[in-house]
Amino acid sequence: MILPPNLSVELAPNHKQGLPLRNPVLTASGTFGYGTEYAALADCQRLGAIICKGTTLEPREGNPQPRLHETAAGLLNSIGLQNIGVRAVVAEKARIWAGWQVPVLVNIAGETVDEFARLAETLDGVPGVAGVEVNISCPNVDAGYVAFGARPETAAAVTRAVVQATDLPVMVKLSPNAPDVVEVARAVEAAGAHSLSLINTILGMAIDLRRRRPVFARATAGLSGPAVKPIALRLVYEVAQAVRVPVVGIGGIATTEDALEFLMAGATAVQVGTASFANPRAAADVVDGLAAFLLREGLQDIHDIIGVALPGRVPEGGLT
Amino acid sequence: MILPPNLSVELAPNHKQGLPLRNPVLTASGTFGYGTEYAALADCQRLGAIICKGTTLEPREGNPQPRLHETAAGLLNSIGLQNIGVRAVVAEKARIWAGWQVPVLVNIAGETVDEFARLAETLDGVPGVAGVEVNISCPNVDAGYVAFGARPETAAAVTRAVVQATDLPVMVKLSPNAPDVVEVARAVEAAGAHSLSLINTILGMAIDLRRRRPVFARATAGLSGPAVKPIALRLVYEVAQAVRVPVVGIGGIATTEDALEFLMAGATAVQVGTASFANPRAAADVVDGLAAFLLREGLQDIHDIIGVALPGRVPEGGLT
Amino acid sequence: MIQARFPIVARDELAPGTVLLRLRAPALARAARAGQFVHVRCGDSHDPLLRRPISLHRVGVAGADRGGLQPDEVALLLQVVGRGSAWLAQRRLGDELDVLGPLGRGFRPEPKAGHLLLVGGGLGVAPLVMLADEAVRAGLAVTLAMGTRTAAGVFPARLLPEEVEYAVATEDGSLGQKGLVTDLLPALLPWSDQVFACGPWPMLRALRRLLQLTPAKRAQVSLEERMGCGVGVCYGCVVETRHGRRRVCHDGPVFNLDDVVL
Amino acid sequence: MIQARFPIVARDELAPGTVLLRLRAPALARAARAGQFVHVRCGDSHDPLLRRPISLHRVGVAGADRGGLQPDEVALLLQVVGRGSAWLAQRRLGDELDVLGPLGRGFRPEPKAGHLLLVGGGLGVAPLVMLADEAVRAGLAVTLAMGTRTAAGVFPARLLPEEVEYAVATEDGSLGQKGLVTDLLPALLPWSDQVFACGPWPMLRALRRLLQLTPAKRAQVSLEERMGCGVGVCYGCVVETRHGRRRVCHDGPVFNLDDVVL
Ligand SMILES: Cc1cc2nc3c(=O)[nH]c(=O)nc-3n(C[C@H](O)[C@H](O)[C@H](O)COP(=O)(O)OP(=O)(O)OC[C@H]3O[C@@H](n4cnc5c(N)ncnc54)[C@H](O)[C@@H]3O)c2cc1C
Ligand SMILES: Cc1cc2nc3c(=O)[nH]c(=O)nc-3n(C[C@H](O)[C@H](O)[C@H](O)COP(=O)(O)OP(=O)(O)OC[C@H]3O[C@@H](n4cnc5c(N)ncnc54)[C@H](O)[C@@H]3O)c2cc1C
Ligand SMILES: Cc1cc2nc3c(=O)[nH]c(=O)nc-3n(C[C@H](O)[C@H](O)[C@H](O)COP(=O)(O)O)c2cc1C
Ligand SMILES: Cc1cc2nc3c(=O)[nH]c(=O)nc-3n(C[C@H](O)[C@H](O)[C@H](O)COP(=O)(O)O)c2cc1C
Ligand code: FES
Ligand code: FES
Repeated sequence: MILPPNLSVELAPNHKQGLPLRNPVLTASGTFGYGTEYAALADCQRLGAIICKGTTLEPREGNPQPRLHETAAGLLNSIGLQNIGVRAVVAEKARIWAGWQVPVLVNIAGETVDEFARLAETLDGVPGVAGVEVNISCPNVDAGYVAFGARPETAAAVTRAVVQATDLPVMVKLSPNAPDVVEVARAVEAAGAHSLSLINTILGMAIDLRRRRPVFARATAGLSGPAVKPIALRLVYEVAQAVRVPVVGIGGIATTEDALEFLMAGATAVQVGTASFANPRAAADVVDGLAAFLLREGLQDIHDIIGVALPGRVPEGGLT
Repeated sequence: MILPPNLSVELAPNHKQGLPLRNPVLTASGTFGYGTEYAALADCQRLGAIICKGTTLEPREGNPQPRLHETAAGLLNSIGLQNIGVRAVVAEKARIWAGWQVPVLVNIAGETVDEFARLAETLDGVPGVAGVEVNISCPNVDAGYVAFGARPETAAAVTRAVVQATDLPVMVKLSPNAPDVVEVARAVEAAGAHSLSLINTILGMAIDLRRRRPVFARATAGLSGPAVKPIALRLVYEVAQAVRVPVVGIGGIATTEDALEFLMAGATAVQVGTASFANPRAAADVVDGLAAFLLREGLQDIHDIIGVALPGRVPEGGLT
Repeated sequence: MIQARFPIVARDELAPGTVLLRLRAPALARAARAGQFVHVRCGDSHDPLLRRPISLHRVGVAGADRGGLQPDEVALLLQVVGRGSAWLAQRRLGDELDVLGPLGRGFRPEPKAGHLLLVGGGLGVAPLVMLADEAVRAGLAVTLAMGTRTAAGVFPARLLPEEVEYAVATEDGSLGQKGLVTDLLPALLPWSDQVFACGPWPMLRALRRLLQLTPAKRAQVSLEERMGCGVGVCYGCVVETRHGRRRVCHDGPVFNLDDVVL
Repeated sequence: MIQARFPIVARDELAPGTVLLRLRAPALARAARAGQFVHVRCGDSHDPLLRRPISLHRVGVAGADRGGLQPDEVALLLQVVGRGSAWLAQRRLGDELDVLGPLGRGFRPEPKAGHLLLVGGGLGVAPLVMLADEAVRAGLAVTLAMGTRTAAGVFPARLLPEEVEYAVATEDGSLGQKGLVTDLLPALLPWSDQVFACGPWPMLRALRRLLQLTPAKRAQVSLEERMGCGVGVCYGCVVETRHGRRRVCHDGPVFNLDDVVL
């Protein structure tokens, strides 16, 4: 009898309850709303977890148009964290999530360390909220935000404040725009993060030839999508070697093959972002694809491939 | 009578002879060989300039296979500077270039500051060599190379040595992998560079799922092609605001529209790289396209669009 | 909301760069309402990356002639403006399109409205034809006013239900009245109970100015914005409304004209 | 070397996933030599980004039957292995391919060679057929040995010039001799003056071992490597040779077997 392969992973081994997921496929913040919008179409309940839109203390209107610009295999966005605010998340969304099988993590963004702490506090103990992802890296809002993710000290300060403010598992999301991502990762781990996710969008730009001006009012915007995958993969590979907490890979993941690359490069789980826009079932397809891959390769457990491509690891069954 | 628009630019205004080009379209090092290979096909003589393959003191065999890996709208390469060495360049190639209309710059890469200086010295006064581009940023060779481009001090040291060793105009090519590209740019300018070019490839990675190992022996490789354009454009925009010497934009340029974005973002000229592989006439097409654009917009001079999208510039005739 | 591949069963070039596609798409045809749209993949690769929003132009209904559409068929009216629309326009019979839809909130005629005035600027006519189809079937009176630059862009009268009163304006006077579509409205507005419009912003602004003179008339407009997801998750497609920034794909594309900050 | 778009004038599916395309490409047909290749764009977008190298399989010549090829036509034999080849195989009659070529150094029969032995592993047969065409036309004797996994992959005998002696091996024995193509060689080598081979590395290694027993026989092999530019500028496609790392696209694809480090 062939047992179905085990896809489950633990994203907060150092947390008292842990954050066990049925499979390592999450949806990335800002690309899957509150999980409710796609619910009819993609079977969200089968995913490892859903991460909701970046949430601030007060509702935000975000940036003016234009907010999106397509590039070759990529997307520049300057949404500016438009969201309904944490109170509405607790009152309207968490209530729905509480009835779901799939865990939902709330992505939080503050302008000060204290705001991060208050966000975490507000979410603490709310039924339907399985954890927080701390966005210290959104490039589309004013200086305060991006600065946290850029330097190890500020990133650590935010992490410490959030971990102290909540009993929930804390995933910290890193910015690829930091001068030294690995240093930030180490600092965030030392400050108590239960897991790290990366990457957020990469600073990019486009010019509107007709107006002869940057497309975006803020000039720069955040690049995501398949275009960034090689860069994201390199950063995950570097960070996975530098920390012991689970690393969640993000950046251009659209297919099972993409997800496998991140897992082999040391990610314990992955998030599917921009790819959902072209294929709302992308994340669910990856869940199926990972199971099929393990079966085909005669592997029992997703951990058999996690990190196999890291230096010094001998790939079991891999053809070398 | 409508005069043909003036496309000519000067890439070394602070140099005694200068480096005047007929138009602002160059080919990027490593993607156009020695100019001879495509000569039959693309009319190289119509280009602004050609930059030859990265050249070292001794011939190099480069890295083992695999050397190339295609990604979404991008290319990872790990050539490792295979080249015929500077003596062969002088003896075999410069002789050909000397008969050409189009100026050729030699891209040089050394392992020590002294090697850079000796390369520059060797090329000094060689007929057919119009200038040097100093590659302080190749990510595919051992530590020594990449380190120069990563920090302002080392980048400045290389620049100073090269400027002292030759009377040729010196363009310094920046790495996007430096923690602070703008700081490096400022340091290189202060050290006497006549112009700056950016970007070289971005560190990226891919995993070979069959072998469960990084595709490349060195694990990471350099990402180029349309995928990186938004990132390159953002860096050019930032550097153009920080320095006074001409900036040459590189990264994913495949069409006239791409080139226009870089010019408006502050580049005085552009280099076409990976795009030549799909379309060997890409650079020549951009020359034609720029002329057509100026005509259509009723502009006389390419300088009418250079930098118009920088902050504080009022776009002349641009619809705002 | 469904996502599926539907085959192209007819393709008609109405004018250079304007293509009418018919898809056999039963599930879509059943669910679709006038004013909704579909989000269509343009290629199999990551470039272009995003789907493109296209209005539902018509759906076939048994026993009703809707420009020759069979039941189970859905029609899209396309204008080539860039890479995505060019790719779509180049598809051939039998090719399948990857379609996500129906999406958004459509037109909502008021129950007491007996005479609808539809105002289309250029390709803005696309979703209005489906509204006309439905209104005629419900026994309402329909006037469609359409304006374009030149005769080639005018939606062919032969494709409209014959019950529809059709008024045309072209900027160059090559067909119908010379001028803008909004020049037609003073004569038509008095007879209408409710107005539905789709077209460029200047047209919508002109419409609002006209309606300010007859404040009792209510108008709904279908708006366009660049889209990412098409389903409300990315907040890429917002427009300014009096209630804040609203998503065209989710809260629209049809809005009350009064609510929109033009 | 030219770069141009050439129309597909015939398309034939020889086996599942194996497609024979004929292009009308006069300029290419005139310049092409056996063993050279073309670099073909696979799509209009940036994804996939790179061209794909495909051997020249045949060129039409007035007065010679080359599998039905008209003069001015060029044939490519394709096997679907990934996205680029799948895109190419899906093209239809009348579609144009963006082709760069002819590229590389082809096969170089020695002037005194009277009997050529061609050895093809799988789709490695593609460039050998053009060599067979030319050799037959020059009055040389030609033996073609081909091996594949199963009968479906065997190049159809009816498409070869009838002067060619054709020997086939399949791994499953479904056609010809059961075994590998190299198992056929001991019987064929003695009669040949020069050997030309194209196929997977293990086949080339086996060939070298066989030739070491008869050192007088010279062999040329056509090699494959991932390509960027296809014209020698990027140094992406190098193979190890006794003279250092050499570019398959520029110094090859045909190398002397003795020079190659296998
Ligand atoms: C709800 C909705 C319904 C629509 N219905 C239809 C329809 O029925 N038929 C139809 O043909 N089109 C319709 N459109 C428009 C259609 O989506 C666009 O024309 C298409 O997305 C353009 O894609 P492209 O790749 O062809 O052009 P691109 O290459 O993406 O763009 C071409 C040029 O047009 C500009 N452009 C295109 N769209 C916009 C925009 N929204 N805002 C600003 N600039 C823009 C670009 O900047 C560029 O200059 C609809 C749009 C929306 C939002
Ligand atoms: C000189 C030359 C002549 C050729 N002639 C022909 C021909 O006549 N007919 C024909 O069908 N093919 C020919 N090929 C092979 C053809 O170029 C490849 O099959 C094609 O590039 C694959 O592209 P793809 O997008 O379909 O596959 P991809 O999606 O790029 O690759 C599919 C799979 O195959 C693997 N792969 C493909 N090519 C290589 C390689 N070179 N090295 C290692 N792994 C590889 C990839 O890693 C991947 O797993 C030739 C190649 C060369 C270099
Ligand atoms: C439209 C859009 C909105 C996003 N909003 C957020 C956000 O609110 N919070 C956050 O942490 N990341 C946000 N991201 C970043 C994604 O979660 C993800 O890190 C990034 O897009 C890279 O992954 P991808 O290439 O798979 O999209 C957003 C991305 C996009 C495209
Ligand atoms: C195959 C390849 C080889 C390259 N070799 C060199 C080199 O020798 N020296 C150098 O400075 N840059 C080299 N580059 C970098 C390019 O010159 C250019 O900076 C980079 O590719 C980004 O531009 P693109 O996106 O237009 O290709 C190489 C790039 C490629 C793809
Ligand atoms: S397109 Fe994503 S919210 Fe409307
Ligand atoms: S493919 Fe570029 S050198 Fe051969």
